[in-house]
Amino acid sequence: MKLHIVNCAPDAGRVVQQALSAMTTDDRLLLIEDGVQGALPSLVDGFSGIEGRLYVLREDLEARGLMSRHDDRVTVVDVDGFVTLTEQAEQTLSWY
Amino acid sequence: MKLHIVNCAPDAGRVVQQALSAMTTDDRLLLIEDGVQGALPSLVDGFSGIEGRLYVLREDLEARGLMSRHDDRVTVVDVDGFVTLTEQAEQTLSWY
Amino acid sequence: MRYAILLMGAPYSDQASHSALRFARALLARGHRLETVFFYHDGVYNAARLAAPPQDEPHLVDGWAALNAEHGVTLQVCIAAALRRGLMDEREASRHGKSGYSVEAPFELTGLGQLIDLGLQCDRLVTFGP
Amino acid sequence: MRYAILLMGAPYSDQASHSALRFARALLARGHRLETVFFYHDGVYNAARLAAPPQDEPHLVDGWAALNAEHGVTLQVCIAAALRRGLMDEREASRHGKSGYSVEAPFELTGLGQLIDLGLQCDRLVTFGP
Amino acid sequence: MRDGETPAGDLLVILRHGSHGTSWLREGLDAALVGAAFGREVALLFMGEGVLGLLEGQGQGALGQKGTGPTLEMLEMYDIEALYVEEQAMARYGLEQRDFLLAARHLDDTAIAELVERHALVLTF
Amino acid sequence: MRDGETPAGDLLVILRHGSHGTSWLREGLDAALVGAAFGREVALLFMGEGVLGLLEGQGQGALGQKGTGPTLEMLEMYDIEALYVEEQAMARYGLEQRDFLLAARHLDDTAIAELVERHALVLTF
Repeated sequence: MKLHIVNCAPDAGRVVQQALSAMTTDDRLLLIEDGVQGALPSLVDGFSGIEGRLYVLREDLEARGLMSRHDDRVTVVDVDGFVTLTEQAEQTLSWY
Repeated sequence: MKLHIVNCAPDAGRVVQQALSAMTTDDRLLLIEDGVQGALPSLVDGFSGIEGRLYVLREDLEARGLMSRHDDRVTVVDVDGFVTLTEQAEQTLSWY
Repeated sequence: MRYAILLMGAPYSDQASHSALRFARALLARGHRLETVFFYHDGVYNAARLAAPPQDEPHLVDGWAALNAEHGVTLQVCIAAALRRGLMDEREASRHGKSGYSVEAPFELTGLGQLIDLGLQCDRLVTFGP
Repeated sequence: MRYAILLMGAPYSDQASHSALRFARALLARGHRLETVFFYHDGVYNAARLAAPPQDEPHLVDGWAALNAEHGVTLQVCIAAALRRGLMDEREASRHGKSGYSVEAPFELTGLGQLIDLGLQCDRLVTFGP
Repeated sequence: MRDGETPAGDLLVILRHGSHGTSWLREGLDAALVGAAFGREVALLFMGEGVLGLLEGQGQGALGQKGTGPTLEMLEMYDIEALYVEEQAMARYGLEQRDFLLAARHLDDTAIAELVERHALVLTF
Repeated sequence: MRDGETPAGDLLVILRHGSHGTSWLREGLDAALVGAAFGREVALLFMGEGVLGLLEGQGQGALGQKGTGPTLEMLEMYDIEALYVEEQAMARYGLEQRDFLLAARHLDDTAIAELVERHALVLTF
């Protein structure tokens, strides 16, 4: 299992699509920085197919005023949870 | 009349759409740098509505091996033509 | 006509600096006047005096300096953007109690107000972003 | 576990450097070892010794130096990426016949081979891009 | 407010990025504030991701980086009252006026092109 | 070449940018060459805009900047023979194998995920 990390907004090009196409069915995806925009209810459909394997970084949601606005289907983790996700994965790939 | 300058690939986010939405019906659009990808026949439809007002920079096409591959509906100008376009426009806006 | 250029891309990382320098030379060749190149955002890195690109690549810092020497183009670097990024001239270095400096003439550190003035007073302001 | 971080974003311009520093502190707090932070692409600008951000903003260069002092994390800067961008230590400056220098310890200039080694020898390599 | 009331101005700053991810929003706002401090008539257009920069409830970054909230609150002090936001982007992010720190006029594409047309200098960030 | 023949390797470098616009392609290729020079088994995947980096007929930049053509020609010298290209991106840009400087295996999304899976270290540029 690998952890894919996306730091780009869904609107910032085809980065999300690239990450998704490189994922196997047990890989996980973590949204950080401007990537957390993808957790908004109006944009989360862009991640359909990886339900239960989609994570978002709490600190970056909070800094952007998005903490109470994210979709329930996304799992919120803090930076310690980010470290845990990297422990559990064999490898991490970053998409920026 | 204003000259809008786009240096981003069509795939690099919503930059092209932003430029188009800020254009009036006599404004012109010049593609430079990675923006010249937009002159490819498979992508030029993204600029429908500004036929005759779409330009692309020759030097940047050439450097990328795209000189003979661009769509005929795009006008090719060299860097002197770029300067001329800025002379003719009242103002330039850059979208990056 | 009187032109100004606003450059916001880092050298080598993006084409912006190359595009801006190419455009500058073309407009000068056509007889226009280039008042100033204003460096903002990562464009300020163009002023790094210790830049040492490989010999077979264009040397951007020298390219800008040549525009100044040959055509009197002023090279204005936004001071707030520069200090954050480790770019300071001797005067700022001494003000900050640091030894050494990373920016030298003909580049000059200046405020953002200069950019607004240029934009409103020159006939054309052309922006090159990253 | 043994971690390494690859940082490719410029300080202040992108969040990458802040994210990387925050992640570094979190993994160290959980008892992992952070071998090295490797700076590549615009990440090399994190090594600019003259960086002077406003007092109420995080000082990234000092943040990296603190990781080195407190946890022995090595700070490796890709030399090819650095020289192009005006970042050189005293030794490279004298080799290039320049006065002054823009990079100092604990940052060290090194080759890209180090990055490949880190990636293959550490348990985890985490990349922070611009 | 109706569109027709918008006056012609000196400087329009277009903000296309939110807080924290990059320095663009801060650097664009700095340009706007400086323009106003120099006595220019300044307008702001929040476009694309830039609309997120208007959100209420933004905080500091994880290392204590300042957000842009305090700067936005300075706009009134500098007499920057012409604030515009791209309607289409609001819809895309599922946002409404009550989500924003400041009141801004909503513009469709045609109105955006007209706004740009009315300004002598337009800077995009 | 059939997919099933692809061996597991040490390092996969994913290239997502073309020449000239940014330094990513060059810096990614440098990482691949260094990996190979250190005796590692290296594969390259051209993805998204990166497929344009494979185009024949690329030239110098307007100020004489080197393109990446010469570097691509060095790949064989360094024994980097595992070259892959994203099929979907080729279609998007209207390109075919004969447009490319080098022969590369075409991969769909499933094959890309499998390629990534087979490598101990993946670097994205």
